Amino acid sequence: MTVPTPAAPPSGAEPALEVENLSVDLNTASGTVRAVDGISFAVRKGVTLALLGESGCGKSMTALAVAGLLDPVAEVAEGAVRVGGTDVLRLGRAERKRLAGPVLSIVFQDALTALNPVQTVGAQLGEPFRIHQGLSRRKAREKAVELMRTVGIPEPRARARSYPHQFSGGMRQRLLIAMAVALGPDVLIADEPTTALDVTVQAQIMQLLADLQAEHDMAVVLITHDLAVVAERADNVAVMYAGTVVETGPVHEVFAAPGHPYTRGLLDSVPENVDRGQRLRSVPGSPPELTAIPAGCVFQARCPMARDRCAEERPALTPAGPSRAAACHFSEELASA
Amino acid sequence: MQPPARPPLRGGRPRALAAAAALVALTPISACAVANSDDTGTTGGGEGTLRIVLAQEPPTLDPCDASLTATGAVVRSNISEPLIERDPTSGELEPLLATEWHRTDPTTWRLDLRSGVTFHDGQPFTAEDAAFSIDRAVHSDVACNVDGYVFGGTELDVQTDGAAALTVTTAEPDPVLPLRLSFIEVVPRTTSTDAKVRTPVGTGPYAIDKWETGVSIALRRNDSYWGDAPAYPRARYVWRSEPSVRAAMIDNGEAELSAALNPEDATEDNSVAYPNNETTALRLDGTQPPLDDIRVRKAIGMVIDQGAIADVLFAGLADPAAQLVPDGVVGHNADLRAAPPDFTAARALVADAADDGVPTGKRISLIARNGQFPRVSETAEALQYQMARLGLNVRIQMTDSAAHLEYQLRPFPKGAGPVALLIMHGNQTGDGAFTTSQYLLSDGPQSTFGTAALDERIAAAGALSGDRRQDAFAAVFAAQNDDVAQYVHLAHMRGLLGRSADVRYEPNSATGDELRLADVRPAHRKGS
Amino acid sequence: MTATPQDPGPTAQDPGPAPQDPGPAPQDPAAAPRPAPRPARWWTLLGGDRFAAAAAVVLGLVLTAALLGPVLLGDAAERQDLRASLRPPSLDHGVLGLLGTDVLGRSMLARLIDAAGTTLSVALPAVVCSLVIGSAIGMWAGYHGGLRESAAMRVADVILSFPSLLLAVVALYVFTPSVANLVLILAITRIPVYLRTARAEAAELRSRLFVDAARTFGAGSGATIYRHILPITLPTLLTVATVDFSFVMLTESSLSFLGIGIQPPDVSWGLMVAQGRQYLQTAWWIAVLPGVAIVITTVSATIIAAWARLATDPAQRWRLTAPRARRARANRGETPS
Amino acid sequence: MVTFLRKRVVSSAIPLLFVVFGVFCLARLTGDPVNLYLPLSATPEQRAEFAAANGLDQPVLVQLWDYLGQIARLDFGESLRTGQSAAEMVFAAFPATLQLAAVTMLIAVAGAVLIGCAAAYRPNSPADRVCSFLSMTAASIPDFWFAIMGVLVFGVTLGWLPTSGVTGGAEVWVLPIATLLIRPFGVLVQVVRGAMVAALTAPYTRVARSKGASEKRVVFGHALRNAAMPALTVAGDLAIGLVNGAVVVETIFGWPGIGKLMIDSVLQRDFAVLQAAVLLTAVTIFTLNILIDACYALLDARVRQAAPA
Repeated sequence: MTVPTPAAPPSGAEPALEVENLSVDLNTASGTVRAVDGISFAVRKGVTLALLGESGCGKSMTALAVAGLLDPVAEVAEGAVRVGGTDVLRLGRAERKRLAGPVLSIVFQDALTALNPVQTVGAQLGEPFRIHQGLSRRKAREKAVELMRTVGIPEPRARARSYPHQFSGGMRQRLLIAMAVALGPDVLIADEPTTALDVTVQAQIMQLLADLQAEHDMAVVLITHDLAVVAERADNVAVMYAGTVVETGPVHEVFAAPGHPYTRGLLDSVPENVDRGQRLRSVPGSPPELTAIPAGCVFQARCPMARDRCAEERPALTPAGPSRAAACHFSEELASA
Repeated sequence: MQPPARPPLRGGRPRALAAAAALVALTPISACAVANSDDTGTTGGGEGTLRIVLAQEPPTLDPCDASLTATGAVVRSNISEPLIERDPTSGELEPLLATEWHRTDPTTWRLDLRSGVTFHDGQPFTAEDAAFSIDRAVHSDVACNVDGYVFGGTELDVQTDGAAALTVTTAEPDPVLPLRLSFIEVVPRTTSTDAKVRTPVGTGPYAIDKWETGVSIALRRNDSYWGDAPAYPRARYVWRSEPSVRAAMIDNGEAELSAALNPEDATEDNSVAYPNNETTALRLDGTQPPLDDIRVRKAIGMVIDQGAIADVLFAGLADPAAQLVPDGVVGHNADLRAAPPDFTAARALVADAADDGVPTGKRISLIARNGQFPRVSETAEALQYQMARLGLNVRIQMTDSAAHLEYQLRPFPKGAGPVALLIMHGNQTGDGAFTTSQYLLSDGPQSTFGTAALDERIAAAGALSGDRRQDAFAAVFAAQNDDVAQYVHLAHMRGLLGRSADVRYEPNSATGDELRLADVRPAHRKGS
Repeated sequence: MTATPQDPGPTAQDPGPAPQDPGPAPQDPAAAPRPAPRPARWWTLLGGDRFAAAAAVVLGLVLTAALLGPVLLGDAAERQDLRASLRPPSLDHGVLGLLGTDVLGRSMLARLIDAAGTTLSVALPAVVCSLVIGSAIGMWAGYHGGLRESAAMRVADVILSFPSLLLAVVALYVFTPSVANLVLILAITRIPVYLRTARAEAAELRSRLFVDAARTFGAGSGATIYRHILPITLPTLLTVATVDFSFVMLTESSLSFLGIGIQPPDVSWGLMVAQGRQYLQTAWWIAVLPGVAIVITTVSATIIAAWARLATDPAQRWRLTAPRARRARANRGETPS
Repeated sequence: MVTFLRKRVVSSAIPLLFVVFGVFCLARLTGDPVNLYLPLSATPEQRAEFAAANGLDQPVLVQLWDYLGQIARLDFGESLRTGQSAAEMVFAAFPATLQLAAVTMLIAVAGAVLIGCAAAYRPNSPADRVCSFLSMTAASIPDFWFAIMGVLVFGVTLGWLPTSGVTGGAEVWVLPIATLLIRPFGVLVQVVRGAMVAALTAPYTRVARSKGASEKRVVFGHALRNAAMPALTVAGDLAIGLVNGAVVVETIFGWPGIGKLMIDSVLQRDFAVLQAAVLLTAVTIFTLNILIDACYALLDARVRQAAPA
């Protein structure tokens, strides 16, 4: 497993994106529940942070909260999201929109529905230029063609007049990425960018992201459930469970010696980490309903190591070493096991 | 109603094409002007215009169709005039374009005509025009409605006698020929005998100014009219089929006069009631069991509560009836009165009939026409309910005019089963002969059955005149009730004429058929 | 390395709050391998939406009235009393006089209940017939395309071009007037609506992959339509049907206005409005009460249909939660279980 | 596009023949006009003569054949009722209906787009609830009831508007259009709202926002165009309904349109006029459908590339 070394850039002291104690509430029929509960992380330019977790753990909601794209039923309850030092949650709508694209950008999964079916891809790719640079339709189109060439779409000039449904899945994902990096943002959030693609295409897309990251010196937040992608493409990882971050740290350290039983469980469920002939283990049970988060540790119901203390006291995310942290009362015990 | 010569309107195709082209060209840009609309102000009247709202647009304005209600309301005595007119109140015949008439021998009548009368187009009125008008109505290919209506199969021969006199000869002696002639409107001899005319010329106090199809008919005063000049220089007819809208137009000052209002919408300010000579009745088909049993027919007559129907359903604008003609028509029998309902006796009659094997449970169709008179369907429901109380199986069937006519006229539809038809009869002529020959003769066009005895009495009465005629027809009506009972009479109706406070006009029994604009005067405070 | 077993399959939908919906009903299907924690409790959702709950109650009442009315009322709806004509609503004349009487002295309350049955027995079969026939032809046409599609569409055009009132006159004056004939006419005239909707949806689905897949596996066209096209088209068709429900009632009423609708002594709400229109100034209750009955029934049906569409669509279900938006926030982890 | 249009026009010919055939036969099913046009006391001979003069004594198939021949010569016959050319009567009445329908649809579509978008922007907010409730109510009010109430309230009680008629300025349009508008408007608001809610929560809308697009751009540039398809379908059906069904409004307000002409000719068994009226509305409806399909193709490339039906 090759892990890219997190090369701290010169301006590295200041993180490009810093999320602090972010909580998101969801309003449901049976009351308000907390979907994201006080999570924190930071990414510097040129660095990739993976948000790893099962579906429903709040990682996509975190991404939407950071990008300011939450649906009306969800709202940020507390916390700060600092992009280049500015807390975007305190900004007005218009100011925030000015940042969307040139500073902070997001790539969604399922590129078929993420592209507008009734507009040509040229128009959609040119839109950021029209919005933020006030370019004419024609000039925006030129820029779009350029972008398409950058992300490796053959015959970009002709295909700019095509519609999304006329592209393959991989090509559509390329278009989506092209749109996101059009204005060279400082921070790029990639929300499951390869979920809907087959494996060979996945690799191409991840490579494209890496190339673009290098080119634009972007901070990338990679949201995924795929341990392999994390291992290959991310510098740091934040493992999320039931709306909280349970462990953070450099990927190679965390994967080598997980400090949280949940991380451990995830790693054990991957075939390559299991000896031949041994049964594949998965984490037993399912995550708690958000309406029924227990008082103590969120993972206690599925934890092989759960004890009385876990039911009473929620473990805080405590540093374990210079760059790592885990939210488990017994993380040291786990590390030594 | 085309003459046999098939293509009478040879401009049809090019005009249609032009219309199509115009339509295509105009539609997108003309969204602010309705086709056919004119620009005579918001209410379409203007100073000195009398505005009348009818229930429907007249299908034609040809004077020979004046017996159609909507046509007559516009044409009769306004645009064209007959030789003789019948005073609706007294029932007497009055001179109009004919000044005098008398019988020269049993089959010949001679009429002296008024001189100094001109048509709207300036032609003088002569005996030739009068002869032409009679001939056109009775003999031409125009299929005049009045022909069958008053003349039936009567043979007529019309001769002019100089410019100012006319003789009419009939094959059989006809004591009421002048009355028949009062239905013929006089038109100039230049009028088409092939087709109906759209904008007729007459001698009346008003002439047609403009007929905008679907929108309105405008009349202007005929300044060379031979009689008294009418008060209003212009008149304008529009039509709305919804009675509440007609009432609203009077209330809102959009019209001065309106045809038939509903009692619910009528107030003292917007309407006036008048006897309209119409009588409602239920005609029982005496050829089909169980209605072929007179006990069943009489039982129905006994159970129907005419008083309650007249008071409640007709809102008091009707009197319970016991015969087909109202007071004022020759033959009206003042002794016949609607009896209060007698449920027990009626029930006994039906039980009696049932005991004799009459299939009283057989389904009877109670057929009425939508729009026949206000609250017609409620009336049908009331009749159905009251008949059902006798144990009869009655089902209501509401129809439109065409379907209703199928049941009303011979030959009757086959296989319809026993039918109780709700009819409304209006005797416009004032003579019982018209009613009896249509409704009571065994083979009368609108009669399902009869008796030989009654047929003889009707024939005998028709040849009489004066008081004897009155008594004979009165006896006929009494006999129908006692011996035939084809009809269960409901009520003599009164109409409601919409009338704004701005005009003075007293409706009479003929108002429904002819609305004389010349009789309408502004009220003391000048109309707005 | 591949994905962990709990993760969404390649067709996973929108990463927004939808799949993370913590509502009490079953979770999104992406998490299907997990055992559903609780049975579907639609009544809970219904209870959570006050409007939908009220609508359900109204519809329940109408249905009960239609079914039980004739039994409970006896001949109360037919009983005439000309002396009791046009009594306004009052408490003085017992239950039956509660809503006043019509011109024949019949109880308005009894007639409204009686009319509910007729109204529904016209509207429901008409809607169902046109829905079934129109959708079947439409999906068949859209699925096959080509000549069959063109032919079906032209048939729809022909039906649309026929004035329904001509059909109504024919049915009334030529055949015996009956509820069945009226249903037939209304059904025929509404078929094109479903035909066109179903065709459009089927034509779009035809091109989608999974139908192709089904086809290559040798499934017959009927089976493919039933299994793959119908489930996706149905929600739209049902929504159209609800809107049509009111349309059919109103058309029936308009036909009564023109004298060619339901014939007395049968009574429907539409006929009552049509007959009552002449009393608007003197006896408002005759036209207004049945009009209100039409309005609240159709509005309730529309609300329920909209609700059902959301409640059965996992990606949309969270929307049902919105009206409770600003509830007191639950503290972290202390939401009652 | 040109081939598409040509194909559609050609493929409409046979269905139009079916319409002619169907109306012809249905009309004759409604019974004999003879009684209506002759006085009650007309003799059987007179009736037979009238029937022969109007070709009504022939077998229906012969009549149909003659009629088809007439149509081929663009001769639509004469009205039994008025003696006028049927084509002339129909063409005189049609613009009134078309104008009414066009203005109504314009207002309905424009209003529904504005209100539907506004309601969909904050789904389930109090404002949205109110909009939805009012639009549903509007869609279920019987039109004649609304018309008569309008006449009584605005015409009589308040005196603001003329009760009916077509003569006058803009004010005569208000009540007929309001009556005609109420249902299409209610339905369209719901449809636009539903489609917009779906479009505004679609991923591509989120993508547009992530590009920093203004809300105006998101709503009108991205979502509305997607929502236009279902709205267009429904608007097309409603427009067809208006062309075919302005009967009630025309009857109440005395509007000289084709709906009134049609019901009158049905009730008067005026076959030539009925046939001409139905044929003209059928042609209009076919044209409308072709236009709607063309709009689809303009709006959505997927439709454009699929073989046009």
